[in-house]
Amino acid sequence: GCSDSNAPSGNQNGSDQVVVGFSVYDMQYEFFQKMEQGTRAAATAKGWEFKLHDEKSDENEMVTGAQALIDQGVDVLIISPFKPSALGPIIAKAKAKGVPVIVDDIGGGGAPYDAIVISDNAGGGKLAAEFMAKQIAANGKTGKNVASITCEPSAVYAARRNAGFKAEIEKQGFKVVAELSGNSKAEEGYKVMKDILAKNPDVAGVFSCNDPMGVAAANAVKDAGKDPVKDIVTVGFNADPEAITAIKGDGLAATVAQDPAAMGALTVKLADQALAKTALTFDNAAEREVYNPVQLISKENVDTVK
Amino acid sequence: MTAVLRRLPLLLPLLGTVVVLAVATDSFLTGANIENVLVAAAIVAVPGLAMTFCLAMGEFDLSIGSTVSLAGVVCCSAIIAGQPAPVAMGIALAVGAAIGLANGMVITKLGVTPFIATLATLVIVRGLSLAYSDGHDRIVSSAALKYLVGGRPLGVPMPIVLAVVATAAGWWAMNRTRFGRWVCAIGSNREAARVSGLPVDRVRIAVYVLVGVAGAGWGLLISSQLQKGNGQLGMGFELDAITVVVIGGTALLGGRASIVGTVLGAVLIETIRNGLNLLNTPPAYQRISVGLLLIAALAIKGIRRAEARTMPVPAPEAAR
Amino acid sequence: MKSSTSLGSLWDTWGITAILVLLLAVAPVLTPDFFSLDNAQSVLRESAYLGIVAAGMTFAVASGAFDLSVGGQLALCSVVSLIGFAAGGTVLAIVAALATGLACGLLNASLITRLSVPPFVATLGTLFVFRGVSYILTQDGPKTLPYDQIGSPFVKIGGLNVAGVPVPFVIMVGVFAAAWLLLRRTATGRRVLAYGSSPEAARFCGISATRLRLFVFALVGVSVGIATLTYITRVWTADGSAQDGFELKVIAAVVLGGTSLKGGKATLIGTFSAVLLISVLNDMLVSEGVPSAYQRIVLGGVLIVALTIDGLRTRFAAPGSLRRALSGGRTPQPGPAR
Amino acid sequence: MADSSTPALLRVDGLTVEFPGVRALDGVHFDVVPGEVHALVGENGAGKSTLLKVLGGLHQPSTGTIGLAERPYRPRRPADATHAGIAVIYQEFNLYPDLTVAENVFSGREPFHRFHRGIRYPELNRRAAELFATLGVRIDPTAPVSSLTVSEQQLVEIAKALSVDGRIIVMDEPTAALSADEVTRLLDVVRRLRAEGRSVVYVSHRLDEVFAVADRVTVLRDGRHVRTTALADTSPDELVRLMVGRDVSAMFHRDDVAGGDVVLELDQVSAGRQLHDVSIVVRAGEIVGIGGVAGAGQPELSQVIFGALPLKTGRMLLSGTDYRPQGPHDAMRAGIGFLHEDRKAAGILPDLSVRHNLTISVLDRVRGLFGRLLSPAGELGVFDTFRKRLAIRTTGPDQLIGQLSGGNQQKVLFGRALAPGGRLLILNEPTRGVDIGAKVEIHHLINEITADGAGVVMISSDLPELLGISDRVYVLAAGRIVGHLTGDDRTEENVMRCATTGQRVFSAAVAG
Ligand SMILES: Nc1ncnc2c1ncn2[C@@H]1O[C@H](COP(=O)(O)OP(=O)(O)OP(=O)(O)O)[C@@H](O)[C@H]1O
Ligand SMILES: Nc1ncnc2c1ncn2[C@@H]1O[C@H](COP(=O)(O)OP(=O)(O)OP(=O)(O)O)[C@@H](O)[C@H]1O
Ligand SMILES: O[C@@H]1[C@@H](O)[C@H](O)OC[C@H]1O
Ligand SMILES: [Mg+2]
Ligand SMILES: [Mg+2]
Repeated sequence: GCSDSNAPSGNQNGSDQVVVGFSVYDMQYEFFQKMEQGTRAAATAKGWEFKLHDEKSDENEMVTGAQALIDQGVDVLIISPFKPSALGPIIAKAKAKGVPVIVDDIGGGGAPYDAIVISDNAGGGKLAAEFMAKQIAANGKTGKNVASITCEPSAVYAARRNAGFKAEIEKQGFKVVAELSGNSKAEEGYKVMKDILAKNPDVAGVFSCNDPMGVAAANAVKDAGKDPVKDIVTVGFNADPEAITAIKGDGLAATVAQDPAAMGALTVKLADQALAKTALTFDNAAEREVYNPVQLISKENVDTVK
Repeated sequence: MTAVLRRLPLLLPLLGTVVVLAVATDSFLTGANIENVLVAAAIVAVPGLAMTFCLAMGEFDLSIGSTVSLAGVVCCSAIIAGQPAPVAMGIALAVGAAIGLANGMVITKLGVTPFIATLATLVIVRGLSLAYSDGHDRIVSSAALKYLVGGRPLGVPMPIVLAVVATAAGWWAMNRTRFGRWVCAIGSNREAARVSGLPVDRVRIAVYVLVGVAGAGWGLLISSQLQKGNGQLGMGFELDAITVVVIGGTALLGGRASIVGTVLGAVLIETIRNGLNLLNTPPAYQRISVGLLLIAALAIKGIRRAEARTMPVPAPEAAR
Repeated sequence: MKSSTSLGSLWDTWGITAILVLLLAVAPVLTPDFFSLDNAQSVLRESAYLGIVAAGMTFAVASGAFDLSVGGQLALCSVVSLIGFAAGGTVLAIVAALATGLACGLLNASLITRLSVPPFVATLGTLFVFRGVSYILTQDGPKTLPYDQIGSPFVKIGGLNVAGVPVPFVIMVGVFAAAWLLLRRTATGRRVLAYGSSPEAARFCGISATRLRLFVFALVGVSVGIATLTYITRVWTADGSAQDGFELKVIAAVVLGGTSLKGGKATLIGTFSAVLLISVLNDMLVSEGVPSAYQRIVLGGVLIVALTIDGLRTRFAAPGSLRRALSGGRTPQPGPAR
Repeated sequence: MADSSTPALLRVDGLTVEFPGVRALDGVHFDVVPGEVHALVGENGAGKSTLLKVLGGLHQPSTGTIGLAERPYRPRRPADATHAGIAVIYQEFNLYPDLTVAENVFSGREPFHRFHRGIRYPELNRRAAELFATLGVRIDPTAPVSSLTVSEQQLVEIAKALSVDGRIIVMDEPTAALSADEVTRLLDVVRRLRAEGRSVVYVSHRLDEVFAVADRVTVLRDGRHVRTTALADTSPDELVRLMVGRDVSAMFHRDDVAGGDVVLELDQVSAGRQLHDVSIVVRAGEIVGIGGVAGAGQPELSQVIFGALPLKTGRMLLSGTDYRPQGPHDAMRAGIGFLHEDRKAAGILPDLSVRHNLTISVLDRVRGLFGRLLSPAGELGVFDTFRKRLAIRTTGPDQLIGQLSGGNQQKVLFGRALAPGGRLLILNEPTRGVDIGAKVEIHHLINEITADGAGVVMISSDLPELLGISDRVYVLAAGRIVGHLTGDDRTEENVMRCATTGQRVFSAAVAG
């Protein structure tokens, strides 16, 4: 963190126990439930007190709640921001009180956080494209048209996935004939896929930047009498349980796994270092980014990942 | 023809949209796509028809989107727990009816305004659905559930069959039965309905139960498509259901209802949405187009109404 | 003159306020640090933008309509204001927010009055349009107040206090005071109520529906413009998705406060208290660490309880009604129903 | 004919009804014997409607008992009254504007098919048509009620009550909105009901009707029972004295006046579907009556002047200059006041108080602080003036107008029309539903306005009133001016002759 404060040797709230505040994007999603578990487990392992705040997918709640954690005297703040670009006022307050801020996932929004743990979203998109091209070839299809279903336009992390996918798949000689938003929602993903199929019945693959839409798209493919592995290679992102189940049952070709629990643990490690004022090591020092690797999961390896 | 247009003013914008899309795309008028649009329209039309009764009565039900979610979670959980799919669907519909009953009782017996009562149920039922599913998907693989959207009796997709039956029944109930007339009577002048001795509270409760059941049915259709239930599904659906009714011509203040208008409203909305997807419209422009088309569809009606107003009827307009 | 204020009419204006006071009385018991300075400031700061728009929306609802586009307006005003800030600093940011709000309101008004589109559909349509335009303006990513501008007066609006009172709350109180004067002490306010009560009768009182609706929707737009100033300087960022579902929150606050959706009746004191009630409740639930699924259940329950008290009051307002209610009969609502 | 020695069918004893701040009924007793027409009279706000609402199950008394055919009768809801064979025509209409006439008439009692539950529409419409035939009127059973005139709406209410087949039919001012021949036919129906052995409770401010049709009369004053007597044993003057507590001077009489400058001129005006080539002039200081049978175009004529109905052809001049109002707001700014004939739908602002209902037309004149803000004191001033002048019975300025009795609402609306005090006043049915005392006062006020130099256009279905107060009368038939009567030509016969036969009678040149 910044060393402008003459912070006492102990911590903000006067007692010896370190208090960590964790502000989470939305506890209604399994992804973030796992992130919370990973963060909490690592923090309690260190003997820290853990305070949780749920942003409930609302930037106003995000700012209010994270600032409240700082007011309550946490020693360090970990945050997976609903809106990365709304980190500014939170970090301003944290700086004023000498509280280091570690960002988890989603993005940093250009504010001066201490570190950010981030999945390689663009890299994940690339993995998806590589797999798709390979699988299309393995299926013996010659079609060169593919489609992409995107999240809501404001989701920066999701845009990176799509960008990574698009760049790679085009490099492999495919054309993205449809690029439509399902606003991150399963219901809309299903409908959008139906429309894509009506216009381009010949698409060879479809990439979706989250799993609810990916699995929904796979369902739409099945409902059109086609196979989401063999006919239209359907790939999602996240490795949500429904995607894993679907892959096992040949209902989805692949997904890109992030490991939210590991990311959570990593943020605690960085928080600890920041509190101890040890220098942090970054994968991308300019953006103070620490990468958490992503992994492609398909039928081949689905049983080997936990 | 002009008489038909006057009674169903939405036909004109609908035809216009169809013509534009037929010219602008080469896939709009394919069989697969038309079926695609009609199925999507059928799926909103069914709850839209129930909502038509609610609006005709001069009231709203905002809780329907949450009912969609809870019904799906309940149905899928029941299937996972080993219930036969038809039983699970029955339970889900019963849950929908219970939500409707709760709405109806809170509104009629506790005197809470429908807007707040159903907004509260929206929040509560969403909470129940999330708490019950703990944010997890309830994934099923059920042929019987799938039949709701995938079945093809006589070659016709099941949602279309359901919508046709619901439209016929809705039209009959609204325009030819005492229940429908009482609904419009309540929407037209609630005080008069009370003074005339109509069973106002019973009718209102019945309408909320109807919407609850239809909301659950909507949830089953969505869960049938997705083969899962979860706490996130159906968010914002209340506005979708109300929108098809309102653009279909049912008065927001009640008293008048257009069952066929609701169906046309559903077809128009889904046609626009499908067309924008066929044209590969980026999401920002999709939003703008949907908004402008909504306004345009109703502006055409509005202009016609303004023309009609320059030839005034003898009696002063009723105060509404 | 004999004052004819009955318990019933007192409740109409002050009912939700009474519930708010009740909640504030138990708050410190449930949440020990509720009245800590930080927390109290946070509660007051947090809901100002909602309150300011709700003040404007009270006029729309009182006139018998509502504006579904306020969420889109807030997004657009915020985005344009941030663009203005980047281009010309604080003054331009403020002017941009207010002007955008006014323009949005005038657009709604002209769709409603010139094209005769019903307000519900017109504002639903512009909700999509405003959000869409906001997205287009933020195609390269959300607009943000740059961190290095932290010292600029504009950035400070959302975070400053005067005498310990957060500036957004001060603005909100000012807006409510002005709105109250407008509604209760000007001809225009009276016309709004008259029109909401009976558009046909109002027409024959010489009230022009066109001008009235123009005024009401422009007012909502301006209120969003003002709200933007407190909102954007608190969250520092905006794009097309800002405050998804805002419209329902605003209308809920207005109706919860006691303004009738049928038009003709309005209480700004009620709206004000309802906004704080929701904010206080949310704060208590959050600081108690109640999981969000259960927060919803509690929040919904409280909405019903608050309005049940109101519903029961109307039921018992008529003579003999208490007896009848106890025996299960129905009570006539006083006044002609429409 | 029944007399008071017959055992009562309905007996009301010690009935008290309270509203916040008022005791509307105070220990009232009242009885009805089989086969009688029992009139109920009293000033505006005396409690007549309240009594009827108790009988109909709309209000519950705080004390008192009601017996029906020797058994206790305690209606809790409207359906109880219907089941007991009591049908009520309320003073304020209870109609569904969006439903058809027949659907309104049989609301809640629609004949339906046992098997498929569908309403039997042919039967429904036929029965409605039959009911209108007994009333001697032609109203299309399939027309939406929103398209009806006020008097047609009143007839629908009457048909509704007749369709119940009750033992007791209760009518609250059924003739207030009817034209002369409709009244005649209604009175015939009342007599026929009596002949069938049914009882009728009849409320009216028109004593001629009461004497024409009733057997007994009960007078209420200030919520108390004053006297019940056979009509044969009383006189109109005595009834008035019992109602008002004093003598009321003779009906207003107006001397012929010579008008001043022309205020309003209509030149070949056509509007709506109803009004064709109408030319009239109104001079300062004049009361100009518009006569004709109901539906001849009177409301259209008044609305086109007030800018509420767009002009199709022709032109209008106001004090000699071209006048093209875009809406009533333009008309008001030009100094025209207006009273609508439909009190409930286009008159009262139901959610507003009496004070605010009164001042809505003069907001520009009740300003205080900075000349911008409304002044509560100024508004109270307006309220006080009109409350005193028109004897408006209200608990105070903040009472909701909907809580006033019908006649008192009418007084408020008259005050609202009068308040701006411009150069032209258009009055549709100004005394509809008001009691005798108030009627005289309203006539005085109209007289005063003209004395101050304003012109008045007056439309009234009460022909004696119209002729008694107007200086000149235009007669409309099918939307055209067919007569113009001045001086001694202003007779009921002349009006009826041109109104019904279309025969043209012009006693003076029309143009100014
Ligand atoms: N909605 C309306 N319908 C009819 N007339 C109106 C309406 N609004 C204003 N007016 C009239 O238009 C004129 C000018 O209006 P403006 O709003 O500028 O001033 P005002 O009415 O004096 O101000 P305010 O009503 O805000 O106190 C006034 O005569 C006013 O009575
Ligand atoms: N719902 C109500 N709330 C409060 N006061 C009421 C209500 N209804 C009637 N009143 C009051 O009760 C009194 C009697 O009213 P009612 O309507 O019975 O008079 P009425 O004799 O029918 O007069 P009118 O000839 O004007 O119709 C009036 O003072 C009136 O203001
Ligand atoms: O990967 C995450 C995704 O699953 C969730 O839905 O939104 C945030 C993302 O980081
Ligand atoms: Mg003004
Ligand atoms: Mg009366």
